[in-house]
Amino acid sequence: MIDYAIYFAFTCFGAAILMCLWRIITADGVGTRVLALDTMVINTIALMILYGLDQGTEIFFEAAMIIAMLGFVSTVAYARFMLRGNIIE
Amino acid sequence: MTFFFELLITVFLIVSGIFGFVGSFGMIKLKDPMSRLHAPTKATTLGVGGVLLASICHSVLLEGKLSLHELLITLFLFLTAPITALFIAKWHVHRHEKPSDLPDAGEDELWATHAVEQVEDVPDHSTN
Amino acid sequence: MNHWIVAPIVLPAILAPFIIMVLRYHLDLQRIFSVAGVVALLGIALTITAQASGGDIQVYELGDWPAPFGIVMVLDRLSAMMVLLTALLALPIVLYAIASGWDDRGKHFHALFHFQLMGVCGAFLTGDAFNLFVFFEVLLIASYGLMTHGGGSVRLKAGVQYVAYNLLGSTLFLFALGTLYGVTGTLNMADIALRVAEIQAEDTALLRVGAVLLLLVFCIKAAVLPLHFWLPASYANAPLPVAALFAIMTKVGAYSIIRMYTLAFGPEVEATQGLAGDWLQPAALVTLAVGAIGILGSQHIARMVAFCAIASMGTLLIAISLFTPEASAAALYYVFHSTLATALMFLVADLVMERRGGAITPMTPMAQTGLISGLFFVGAIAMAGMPPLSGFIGKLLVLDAARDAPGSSSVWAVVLIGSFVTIVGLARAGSLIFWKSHDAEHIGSEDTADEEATPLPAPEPQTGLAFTSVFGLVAGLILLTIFAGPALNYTSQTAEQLFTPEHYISAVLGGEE
Amino acid sequence: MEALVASAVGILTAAGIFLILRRRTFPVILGLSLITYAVNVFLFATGRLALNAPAVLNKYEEVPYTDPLPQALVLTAIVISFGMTAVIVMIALSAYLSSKDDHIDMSPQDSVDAPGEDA
Amino acid sequence: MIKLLRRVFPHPHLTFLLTVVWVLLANNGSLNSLVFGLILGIIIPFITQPYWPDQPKLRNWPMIVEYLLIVLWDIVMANITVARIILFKRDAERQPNWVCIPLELRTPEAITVLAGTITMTPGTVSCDLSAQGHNLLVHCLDAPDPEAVRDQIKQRYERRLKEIFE
Amino acid sequence: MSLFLIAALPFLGAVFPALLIRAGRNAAASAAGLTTFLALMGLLIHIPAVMRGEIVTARFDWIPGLGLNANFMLDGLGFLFALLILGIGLLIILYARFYLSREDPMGQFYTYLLLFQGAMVGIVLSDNILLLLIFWELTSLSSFLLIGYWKHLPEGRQGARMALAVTGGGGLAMIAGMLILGNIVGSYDLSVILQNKELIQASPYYLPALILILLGCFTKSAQFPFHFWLPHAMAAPTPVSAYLHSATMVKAGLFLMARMWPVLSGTDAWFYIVATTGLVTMLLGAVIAAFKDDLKALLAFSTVSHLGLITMLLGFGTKFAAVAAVFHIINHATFKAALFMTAGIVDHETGTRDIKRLGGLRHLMPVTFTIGTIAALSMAGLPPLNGFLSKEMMLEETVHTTWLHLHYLVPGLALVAALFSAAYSFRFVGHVFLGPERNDYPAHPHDPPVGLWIAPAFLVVLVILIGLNSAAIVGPLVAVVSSAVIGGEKLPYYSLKLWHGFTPALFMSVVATLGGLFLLGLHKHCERFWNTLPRPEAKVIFEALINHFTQLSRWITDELHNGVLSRYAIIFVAFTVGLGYYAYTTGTIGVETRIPLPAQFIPIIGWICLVGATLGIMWFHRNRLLSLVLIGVVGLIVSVAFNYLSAPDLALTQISVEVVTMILLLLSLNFLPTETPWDSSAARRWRDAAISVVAGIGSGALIYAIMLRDFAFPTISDFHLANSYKGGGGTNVVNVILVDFRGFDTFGEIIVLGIAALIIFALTEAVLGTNVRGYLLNRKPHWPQSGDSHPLMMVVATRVMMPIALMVGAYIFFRGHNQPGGGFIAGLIVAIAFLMQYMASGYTWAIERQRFYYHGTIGWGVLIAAATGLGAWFNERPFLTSDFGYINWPPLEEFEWATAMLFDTGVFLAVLGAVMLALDSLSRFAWRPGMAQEFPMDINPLRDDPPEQDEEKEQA
Ligand code: NA
Ligand code: NA
Repeated sequence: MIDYAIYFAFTCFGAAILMCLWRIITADGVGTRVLALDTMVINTIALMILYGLDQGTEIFFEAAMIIAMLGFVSTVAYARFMLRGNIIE
Repeated sequence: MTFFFELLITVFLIVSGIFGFVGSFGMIKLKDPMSRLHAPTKATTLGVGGVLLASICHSVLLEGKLSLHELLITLFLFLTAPITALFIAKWHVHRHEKPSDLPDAGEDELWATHAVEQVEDVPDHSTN
Repeated sequence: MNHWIVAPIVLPAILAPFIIMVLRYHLDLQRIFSVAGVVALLGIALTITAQASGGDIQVYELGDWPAPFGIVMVLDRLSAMMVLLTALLALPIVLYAIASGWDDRGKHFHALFHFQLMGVCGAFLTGDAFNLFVFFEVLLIASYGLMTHGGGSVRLKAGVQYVAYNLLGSTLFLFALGTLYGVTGTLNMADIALRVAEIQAEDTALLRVGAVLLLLVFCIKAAVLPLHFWLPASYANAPLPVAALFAIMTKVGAYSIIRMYTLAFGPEVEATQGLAGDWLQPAALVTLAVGAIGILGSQHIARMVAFCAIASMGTLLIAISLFTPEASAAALYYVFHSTLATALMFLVADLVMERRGGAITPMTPMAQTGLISGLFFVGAIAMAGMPPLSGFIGKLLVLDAARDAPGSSSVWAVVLIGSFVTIVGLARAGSLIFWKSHDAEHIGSEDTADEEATPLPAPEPQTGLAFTSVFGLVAGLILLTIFAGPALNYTSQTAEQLFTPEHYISAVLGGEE
Repeated sequence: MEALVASAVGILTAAGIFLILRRRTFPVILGLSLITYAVNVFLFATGRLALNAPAVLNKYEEVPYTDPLPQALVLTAIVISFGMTAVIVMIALSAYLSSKDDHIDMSPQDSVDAPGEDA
Repeated sequence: MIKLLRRVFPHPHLTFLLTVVWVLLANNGSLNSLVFGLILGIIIPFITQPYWPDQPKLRNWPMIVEYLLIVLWDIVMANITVARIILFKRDAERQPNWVCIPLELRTPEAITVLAGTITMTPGTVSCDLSAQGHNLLVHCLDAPDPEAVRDQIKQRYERRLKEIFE
Repeated sequence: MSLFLIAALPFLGAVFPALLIRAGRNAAASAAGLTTFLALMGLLIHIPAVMRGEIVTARFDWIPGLGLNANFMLDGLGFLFALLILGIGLLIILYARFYLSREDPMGQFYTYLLLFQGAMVGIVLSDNILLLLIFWELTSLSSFLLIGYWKHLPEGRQGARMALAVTGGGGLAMIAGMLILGNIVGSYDLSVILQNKELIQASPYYLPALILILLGCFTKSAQFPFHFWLPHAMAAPTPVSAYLHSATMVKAGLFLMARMWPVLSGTDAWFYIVATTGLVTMLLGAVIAAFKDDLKALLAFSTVSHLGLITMLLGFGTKFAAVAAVFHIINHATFKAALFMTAGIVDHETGTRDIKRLGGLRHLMPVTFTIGTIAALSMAGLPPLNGFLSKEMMLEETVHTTWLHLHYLVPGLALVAALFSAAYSFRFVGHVFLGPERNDYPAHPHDPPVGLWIAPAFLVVLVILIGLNSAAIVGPLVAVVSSAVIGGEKLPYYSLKLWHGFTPALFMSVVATLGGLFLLGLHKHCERFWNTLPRPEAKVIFEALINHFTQLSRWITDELHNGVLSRYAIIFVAFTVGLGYYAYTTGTIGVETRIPLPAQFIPIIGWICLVGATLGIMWFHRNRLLSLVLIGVVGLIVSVAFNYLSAPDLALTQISVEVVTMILLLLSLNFLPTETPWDSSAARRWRDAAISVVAGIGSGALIYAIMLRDFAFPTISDFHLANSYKGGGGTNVVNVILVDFRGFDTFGEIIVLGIAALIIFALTEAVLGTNVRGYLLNRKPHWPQSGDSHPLMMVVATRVMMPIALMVGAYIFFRGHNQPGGGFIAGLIVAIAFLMQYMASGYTWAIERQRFYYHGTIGWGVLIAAATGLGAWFNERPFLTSDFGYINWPPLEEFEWATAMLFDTGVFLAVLGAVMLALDSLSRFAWRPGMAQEFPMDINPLRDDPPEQDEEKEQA
């Protein structure tokens, strides 16, 4: 039962990631693209945890955690670049 | 008993899947940039949250070992997601909204993003 | 175990950070320590050369892990000799850099200088292919810093090209190492040699690809056509003392070719037949030709000397590409000569440029013309391989070694015509820069192509130290000529050692074959 | 799986080289970082692919381990290429600021006496 | 005594948080990780102290718990409503809207928590502060009646946060 | 005296003048003269031995490995030339002392002159052809210096360069020839080579060797068609011309032909090449000389002509001819040197060398007149002077020579040559000394001081004495030299008497003399006719040739290295791919031995993202910000892929490196254009795309082939897996490899990182030191900036995130040895944590609260790592040997310590310092005054209107 649920979740997040990619490539403004990247990162985290759950392994945890912790830094950097040009002022 | 645990986990997973999907789908479907901004919060909250809960329950209830470190990921996401959203929102306000389009900022007159003396002869956003 | 082997690497690796941390604000102390460090390095180099000259190969197992599982440094005649050459080169150059004040035109010159030495020595000593890559990167990145030392728009532009091109090279290096590891499952050079020799005849393709990619990487460093394009602009625009130091960098490439293609992919290894022999010699001939033409065609002294470097690398690689003991002996003798001669020419070029700019056009006389023109004359003789200096002996050695080789006639033709063009080019440049200057006001009919250029304000006369260091290089060339016999004797023994790789392998792997 | 990895390496390489062949510094830098990805994956893959076999020793049971050596090599490679990227970015930026021009090409005459200008 | 404690624990809450984080990281409740986490939990605040000049005092812990529960509940509910909007509502019918929320909160930390809460509950995103920080600009995915949103936010969240922080 | 010393003395002597010149011109001159004199004495000591026909030798093994040894030998031939070189050299030194003016740097002159002298002596004494080559090229170099001695004269420089090019080039050809010769014989020692006539002439390489060697000789001796450089070398001071271009250097070629005569001569090839060249040269030189108005030019071409004569004689290949050649060498040396000095005197006294402006000097300068006349008549070949004797022998020999069965060709042409040579000799006398005295000499001519005329006078005396009684004076010498030339064989019959009866040669002489006089009479008409003839000016041609070649090579060089990096890169890629393909196809590929893993759903998703992003970058690369976003996607996928493929360490590293790189690029992009303009044509882009695709296919195919095959041998990493815990004390094998098995790599790696940071720092300093600083202060942002640069929420979030990030960093660091993580990743995480702070509250605000200095951090990192390595030395272990153990402090469970952790600390610090220093330097570009803000956040309601109870908190 859990397996099917996991596969279902796989499919959902997989689709989600593809949609994010689609957005990144087709969006009209960098703002939306950054947003899509951010969302993609979040979906990726979910996928990694899922996969760890599926395989019963822990090796995905650190990566997922680091992504969750640092992922936003680059997003903020992009946004600051758009807002101020200089990201460290 | 195990069945109920498994059921619980399954529910978490399905919920997470749905919201994860909806989150990104929103970005495709919704037209105006500001509305798109709402989408990822679902992926962040119930999307990832569901998976993490499922993972925790799985280790605690089924494997019987206390493993809560998934909570950290939740913590980080809840700390960072609002900042991301804020910045992207500020970017939209900065790029697409004139002070007149926004509700009155009360005694402060301006919203922070607009509160800046404009530098002259700066090219308007050349890119994108 | 013999800690001397690793000393040439550890010494600069400790000295440079020390300079950065403690002496960052005291240029004088930096200079003192820097020179002291080079002198110490020279001492170490002499020691290990003495140890290696006996002919037994010593191995240093880093981290006490046996080869091939850990990284080893290997001290044989070749590596010792190259380290010695590095130290010998470094001393006059660091002195010159100090005397000319170049080290004060930007930050961290001495730290980068020693890091560069560390990289070079490491590349010469290591017995591990991937560790070789690491040291390549160390010396490269240090060279990036030295090359852009002091800034200046054109120099930086040249720097971008230099870095970009070499990053491509580093990438290729990784592709090559990956392929080799993917096939042989090892990184230790001796172990690679062992396994390459034993690989089945029906599965050689991937190994060959790896081997040839590796060769290409080394050819980039050695500035073999058509992979030499990084050199002219970067050497010509680098601070010339730095360019003088870079004379050893191209030799690292040459060294690596000799090392890998005698040890692992040697002439008699079936699996890698014809990878080097087939094309390296023609390429080397073209390199020499292009170098010589460049010398004649340059309008700027630094660029001209850069082409001198290319030409000498061409000659060197002609010798290497023969892959015979006597040819390699000749090559190794020539390595010494061309390194010192190239450095000498770069330093002389700097003396000129500091006084009247580098354009090869007549100008009003500069300070100390006589002395500088004399040095230029000596350097030119060395570069063109004219007697009585070591260049002529080196050239004779190469020609003599090539005599029964296939294509010997083309080798002779290119080498001799090449030196002819070089002579003409250098004579032309010399007479324009040093003699013509005497009547710059009434330019003669000759060389209509050379337009008049305005002289730079003559700088303060150089300190004696600058000239002393240049004379040091001259002395090196003279000694290399006088003691050509012993030197050739040493290089012959070295070549002998190279062409019996069994000893190296058994020394590294503890004679397990 | 192997096909995916190999094709990915190929595509990254191709894109990287294509960008390196551009005429401005920035795309060249992008190309370099792409080709760096390519070579890192390449080097990593020479240890052959394995799922759920991290080279972290398991004291309790006999489990398969992937080849750790290429991973260590790639780690070193990543670090080094990071340093290299930082340097070339900096040099490119300095070059642009000094000449207000981000063309990566230079004319042969650029060399004439340019080194004199800074002292 | 208090001063000494302050010296040792420049940020007691932070120390606590960090220790918890460490234990979670180590993912075992062993004494080792507890001790080690505590040690680091004491050291790190010393390093980061200068970056957090004036920290607020937290009062009223029960309120904090209550607040958390409410937020969680709201998140779940909001998720469902927003999901319905995205999936089934046509863009034409949807009424996105800006809402200005006048703030009584003054403490930066408090304002941050409020804004974060608003963002994390689907359907609303806090977009900007006013020039002196007396108002919060919120964007609603679908809000026919902005006032309602504003009142709800002030009632459910800001009131409680004020009790917690100020 | 040892031959070594004789050869070395001039070189030693060369040092003194340069040093002594401070002590005055006499000191320099006498030093030069003394050394030469000593050498000469040393030579004369050997007279008895040489006259006995013995060969004096001196050998020293210099480079046995090459066969290049300092072997010298002295036989008749060598003796004769050494005598000429040193003897005439001595006279020249004396002469030059008075000739050179005050302005001329005399020290230099004598130094160069002695260098040249030494080289010449070396040539004639060498018993090793490689050694001979060295001296040979040395003469080219030193003559280059001597000809260019008067740097202010363009002719001097041109002449010098031309001489160097021609003679030096010929020398290079000769190198090849000598090497071939040496390889035929198997030795480079002359004494050995001279014993192997048959072997050499039988070898297929005889002809090439002959031609190459003769090239050297002909260029040196100015034989047609290489005669053109010699007249231009006359730009040198007259002593030089007299010495190099009449007496010595130009005879080096003759010497070598004579030296090689025993083994090379006697074949048709030799005859037709050498004799013909000599004949043509003799004729041409004589004719041209007759119409030269510059005294020195006249003498120069006459020299060319006489050299041709000697060459022709050697070319005949008969012993008698060889004797004649030797004899003429002696005679020519005497009268020609005298003539040159005379010309020099005339030039010196009258201030002109132009015959047209001279004449009637016989009364004004009687001594000079006498000397000049005698010498000239000897050159014309009039009895009883020595010139007559050797010319007789020459003519005699030509009579017996047939050229392609033509009996009258050689004698006929020789006669014409003799006629013209008589003509110009008479002209030298008639148009300079005879005729009416004039009153328009540039100076007031009179006989010079004795110092100037003593030397030529001495020579002229020789001329006469030899003429009158050659047998007694030079007979023995000629004999011994000739026998040396013909290889010690029996001498032919010859007599050096004046009168041989009425031989054909005598008639020819008479005809030549009368014809010469006749020609001189008609000189005006002939000259008019001569001037109508087209005469190719060799110098112009040569210069044009060199210039065109220079232009051509400049064009080639600049076209080839046109500074277009993309072309360099394309060549690089194409070459690499080509060779890789070649290597592959020339090998054999084994069968696939591994079953590929199934491609699951998630990897495919990832693959699609990767490909999509990559193609996106190629497509959108003009939009730089967007391409950065896409790079971010690639990085994300790659790191997740690493994780998926069991490389957690790589994943962690990749992620954190990703973030830092991104920030780096954004920081720089702030100053760069945000758009890449279109500046390459569609065709170009397609070409690039094509080559890129090929390369991509190559790399992909390569890795695919590798992945589907097993290692050909067991991989060494099995050892690492087996020993990681036992020997390294860690369960994370990757980390143990990094800090232990291959710690040396890591050591180098952190140094690379440190250097990178240093470079960035140094460049920042360099660039900000220039006017760029001003540009940066005034530059406008890319687009309007928003307000609120340090938003409240970000600041507050960072206040919590940073400590946690540090915590995570610590965690990653400590577990690294046993679990994925380690110093490098930890360093990056901590760096990013501080970076967050920078971004939140601004650079200046954060830096004020910074508690560590980056240079120091890097330095400490490297030093700690090194110290860990050195620690091993103290317990007799190699560098970087690690150690570990376990600590047990109840109630805690036992925990591990490992020196590797200390090493990892070094890594951690180095990485942290490097990243921070790099970003810090970049941030300084954006610095502008007034950016320093006192508050962490722009908006803080608490600050503006604080609630009462918070008052004191604000103050604090
Ligand atoms: Na929300
Ligand atoms: Na690690």
